[in-house]
Amino acid sequence: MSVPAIRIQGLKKNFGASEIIRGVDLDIHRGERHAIIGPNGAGKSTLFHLISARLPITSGAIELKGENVVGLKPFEINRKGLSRSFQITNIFHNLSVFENLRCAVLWSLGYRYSFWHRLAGLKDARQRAEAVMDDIGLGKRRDTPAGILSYAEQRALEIGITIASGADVILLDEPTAGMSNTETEEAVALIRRVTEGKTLVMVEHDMGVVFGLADRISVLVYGQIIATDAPAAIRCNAAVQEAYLGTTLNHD
Amino acid sequence: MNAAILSRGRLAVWCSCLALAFALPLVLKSGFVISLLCQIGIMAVFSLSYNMLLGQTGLLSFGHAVYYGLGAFATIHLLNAIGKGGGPFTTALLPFAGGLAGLAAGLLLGYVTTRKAGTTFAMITLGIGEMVAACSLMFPGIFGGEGGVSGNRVVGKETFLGFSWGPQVEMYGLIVLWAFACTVAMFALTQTPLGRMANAVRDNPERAEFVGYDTERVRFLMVVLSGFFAGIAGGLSALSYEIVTAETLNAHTSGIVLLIAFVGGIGFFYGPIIGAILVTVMQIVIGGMTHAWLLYFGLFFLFMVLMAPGGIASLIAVQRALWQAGLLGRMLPHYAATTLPVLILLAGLIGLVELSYALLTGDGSEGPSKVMSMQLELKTPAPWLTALAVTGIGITLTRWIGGRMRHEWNATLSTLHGDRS
Amino acid sequence: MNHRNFRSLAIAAGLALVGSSACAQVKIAYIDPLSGPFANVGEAGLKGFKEAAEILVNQKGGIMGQKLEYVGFDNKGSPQETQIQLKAAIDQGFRFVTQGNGSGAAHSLIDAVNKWNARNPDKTVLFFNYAAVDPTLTGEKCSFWHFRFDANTEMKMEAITNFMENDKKIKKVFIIGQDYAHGHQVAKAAKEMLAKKRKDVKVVGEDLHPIGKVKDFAPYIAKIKASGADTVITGNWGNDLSLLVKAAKDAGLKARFFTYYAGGLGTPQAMGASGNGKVLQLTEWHMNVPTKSTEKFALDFNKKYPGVYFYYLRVNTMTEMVAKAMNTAKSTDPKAVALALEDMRFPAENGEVWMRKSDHQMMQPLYISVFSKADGKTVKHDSEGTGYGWKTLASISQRDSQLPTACIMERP
Amino acid sequence: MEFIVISLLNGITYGLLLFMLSSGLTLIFSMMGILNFAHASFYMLGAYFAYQISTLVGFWPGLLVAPLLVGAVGAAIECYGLRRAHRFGHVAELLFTFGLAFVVEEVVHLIWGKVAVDYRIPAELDGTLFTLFDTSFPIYKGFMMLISVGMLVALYALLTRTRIGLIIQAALTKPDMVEALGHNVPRIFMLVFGGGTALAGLAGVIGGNAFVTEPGMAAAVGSIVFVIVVVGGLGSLGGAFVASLLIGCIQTFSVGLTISITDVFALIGVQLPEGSQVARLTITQMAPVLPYLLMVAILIFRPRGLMGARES
Repeated sequence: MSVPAIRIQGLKKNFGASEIIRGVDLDIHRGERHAIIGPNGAGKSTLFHLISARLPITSGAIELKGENVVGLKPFEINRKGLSRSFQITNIFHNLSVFENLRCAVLWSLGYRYSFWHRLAGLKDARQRAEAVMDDIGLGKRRDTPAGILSYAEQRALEIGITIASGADVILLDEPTAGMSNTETEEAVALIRRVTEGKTLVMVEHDMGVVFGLADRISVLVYGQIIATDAPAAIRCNAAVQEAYLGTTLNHD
Repeated sequence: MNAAILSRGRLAVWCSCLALAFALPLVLKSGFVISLLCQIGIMAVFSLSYNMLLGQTGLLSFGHAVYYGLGAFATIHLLNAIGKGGGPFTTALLPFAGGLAGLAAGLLLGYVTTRKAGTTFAMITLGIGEMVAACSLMFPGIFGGEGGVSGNRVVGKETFLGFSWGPQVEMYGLIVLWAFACTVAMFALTQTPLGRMANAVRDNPERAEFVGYDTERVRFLMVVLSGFFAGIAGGLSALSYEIVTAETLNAHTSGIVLLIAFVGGIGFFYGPIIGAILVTVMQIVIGGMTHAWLLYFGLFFLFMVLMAPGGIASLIAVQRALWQAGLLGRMLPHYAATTLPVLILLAGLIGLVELSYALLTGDGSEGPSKVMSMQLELKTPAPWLTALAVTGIGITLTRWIGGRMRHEWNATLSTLHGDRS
Repeated sequence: MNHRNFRSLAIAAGLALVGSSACAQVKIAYIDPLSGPFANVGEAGLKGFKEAAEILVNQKGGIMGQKLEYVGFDNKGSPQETQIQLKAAIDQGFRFVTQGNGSGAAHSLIDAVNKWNARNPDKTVLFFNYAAVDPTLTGEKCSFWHFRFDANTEMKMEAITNFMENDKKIKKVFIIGQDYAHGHQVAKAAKEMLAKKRKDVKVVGEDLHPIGKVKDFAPYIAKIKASGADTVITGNWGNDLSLLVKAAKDAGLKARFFTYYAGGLGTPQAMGASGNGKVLQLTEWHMNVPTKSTEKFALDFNKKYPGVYFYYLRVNTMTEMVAKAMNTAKSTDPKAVALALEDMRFPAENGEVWMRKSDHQMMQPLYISVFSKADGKTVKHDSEGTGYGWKTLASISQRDSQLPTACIMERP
Repeated sequence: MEFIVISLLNGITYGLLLFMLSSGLTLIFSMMGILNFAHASFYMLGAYFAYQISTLVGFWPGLLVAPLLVGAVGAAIECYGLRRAHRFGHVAELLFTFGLAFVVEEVVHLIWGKVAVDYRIPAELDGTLFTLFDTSFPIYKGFMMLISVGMLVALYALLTRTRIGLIIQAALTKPDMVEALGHNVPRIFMLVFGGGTALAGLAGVIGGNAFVTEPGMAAAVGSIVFVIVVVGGLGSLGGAFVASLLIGCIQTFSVGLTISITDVFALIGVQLPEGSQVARLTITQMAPVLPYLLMVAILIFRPRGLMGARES
């Protein structure tokens, strides 16, 4: 198999005296949809923060497509083709939906810090932003300030911003949290659609979503991965059952 | 030029503003008014450049005068250095040199200041501003000490297209041209990737990092560019006043530009221009009428912060939105009804303030003193009681009628937003 | 002014100047800070001018029957605002301006007046400077359109060093000043003149501190003390002076302070007892200099404006001289007035004064006085209600503070 | 030796006064996230209140009453002004205090005039405490040190021994947590703002007569207090303490150093070209700029300040 999209080795993270991530080893293959599940407080979001460099790691190694990314800044990792969403909606509140998305595509189209290009003249940026906007179903809200969108719309926009740059490794942090059933279904369809052909890593609590979407699942408990396998195998994994259901099942 | 900047409506607005600016001196011929207009033009550029930081990038700076002042000094020194070798044409281009000086200062100081955003940035700029201001008095060779550096903008005998820049009216024309060019450039900047990403950094720096942008770099570039335009404004002031003193780069100037931008409205591109007009007129005209102008000014500012944090521009924008939604008619009677009590309240308050000032700074002589063109006996209770009574009536009426207006206002606003969403 | 006076004046004016209205006025724009941190100084000056115009000119027949009036324009202490206010004054028909607070504003004004007069020769403006003391204003930057009624920094230092020349107690001098043009000029003049006049006196130290930024002068005093200086020369004014004197008293420094500006505008109040016997000032006048009528004028003034103290005698001198020049020239045209002022000798309250033609610098007698307890005799009046007043130590005639000038004047 | 001891004493006195100002500012900042621009204005108000009280009933009652009055004014401003501005975010709050500084200065002009007032040191504190190497150390400076240290001890006790103190302390390090625990109540904000401004008021009471009580006194210390807070580290009381003393000492010591920048560079073996204006500057001349230089250096090399736990 080729170089994995993400390779994590011996990753540790301490907050003061408490160890939150206690030695994680994980390979995410290219093109797979990978879900990370685990009980509350297991360190799932922290793991995302470490991969995307929102938090500095304590020790270990992280490789993105074979390249060491430890010590890089978030924007540098982003430029290497990794994009993430947030559990708590993290969008540009005063900008319109369209502007939110256009901001997300500018760097990847190579406009960098240009103050000599005219935004209105950037056809490629406009088209890409509009395409994503239609993808996430916000075409009608084009000029609405993001801050006054409904919650589900903001979540969709969050995903939109994450995928807009065309990154091939996508990290989604609880994309369906707080959504109603119908909204969740729409969100799953959306995620499936927009991550076609990309590497997706997601943290999710809704098992329906996880088992519906993921090719492989990793279970994170108390800062360690206790199992990584296909959904069906994870369902029958004793250690996982123990972690989720307590000790009602027999070990042996 | 392009369709975005020059959509038909916008083109009309821009052109009519330019035409109005050029037409003003034809109507208002007094030298004082021309000087006032020059000052407004300069402050408009300066405060627009400031708003590139505060309004567009979310950077609250207390040291923006540094760029303005350095631009001014660079211009005046260059003017003197060129001396007889120049002509009106080179003189007209000198503000650009001021801009380059502002840009250079931005490169140097921006590196230190933009490492942080938010409150820390505010404090650092304050400290750096103080440092530069203090240094300016230590190097009289560069900053001219107390007397400042003066120059003469009329170079040689020849003219450029008939202009020598000597008369203030010609200088005004030059300022209008520069101000217009800078305004167009700064507006155009808001329509570029950097300008848009500055908004993004203002709204959510973390997210901006996760779409690939180095927020520090965005802030740095905005500081540098804003320093450039502030430097041009400084250069214009150097040409207009023909003297530059250390005062141009001290904390007071930085404070004024902040006030201007905020009062005008930092959320709108044109807000600072409104602020520049309003504040300059207040400063010079009201300053000429009463010595209490600083107090009025401070109170007005506090009022704006508490009641209309979006500035004058946001008030205008709301009225426009109401008008477009056909709701303005509902509010107009209430505005009219509130005007009278507010005027009564203002009259009472101003009366009290003016009486106090007259008592404290007046000639102290027995007999009547002149307060607000009235002859009043300050030592007797009558004028004081009258002012107090008027204030009291004003407060009561304002609360009563204002309360009803607020009720209607909230109802109208919810209708407005209801329509929208 | 009472009604009868006004009527007689109106009749006199009507007789003297056929065709001119009885209400015609000679107006002088007073461009100084009237708001902001230096407003107290500006307001005190304006009151002095108004009082002087009323009592010394208008009640004595006015200028060719016209009343003299000073009108305040607030330059907020800023050189730029000064120019705006000058334009405002010119718009309102003013042809004479006066200013004094801050050499920065004075430079700005002299430049603006020169340029205005060059560009508008039919509407010239004349500038009377009553307190801006930068020597260059009557030196390299001198102008035909500018007259100074205050001794400049160098002349004042000349007077101070002349006094020191005879005071053999002085052995070691420390110079401290604010780090800006004025402080630099004081320090430079002091060093040069001391070197000439008293070779035995040693300048044991020289310090410049940023203006208005130092809260605690104790470390500076510690340094002065360590240097063993018996005399301190300082051009400081305002709080920088009060704080310096206070710190000296706290640390028990015995040295005497030669100052320019200890005498007025709040400084005596701020110094209080700590200045007693130690602070000397150089002025053209103080309350305990015997004069014909100024003592009464000052007392009336202080009574009329509680909290403001009469300080500038030169304001009176200037007002009288300007009136005299206009009366002599029989014109209120700035150029004619300027020509009449040139070389004028005038018996002022503190002695004869002379407006030198070559640089438009007025020469006047100066007094060195020391801050001491008011005793009702030699120190008859205290200063600003502190219980301490000024005791004359020496007087310097106008001839003794004259210095050559570097002025090369362009005359119209 | 003499110079060092005297300068040290002067520096510590000045530093302690600065700490009284910066501690209030730090407290307010850590609890409320507000950078109180008008902090020095409350210092000025303290001095003027104390002056007014001293003309009526003497200095000693003023020592107690004036800070309380200032605190009451501060609490009222928090209650009726800041709280409203808070709704519009931190920038609005900061601007509110910025405008407040303007208004306070003008009101002081209006009530007490534009010149310095005659606020004197009480007779019983006027004199020499001890004489060291021929330089007398005034009683009043000793008194200032006493009050500052007393206040320091009281503040320490308040922070470590009382419930509200513990909440405030928690807010210094974990503002979010305190907020989450439901302590973000307006009353605590009002108390903290009132308390912080009262500290500034106390500094004004004892600083006003040691120096000069005049309308420009707020502007004179305003920016230096901000420098202290940045150098010490935002939200760190310990840092503010160290930075206050450091800056107090820097300012007094640097005055004594007459060596020029050329000499400094010569020490490290660099020969500067003669005659340039920068090279001729002496450390003494630069004394008041040094705190700002220190701040810039700190920001470059240690952005969170000497003892700061978090970045803003």
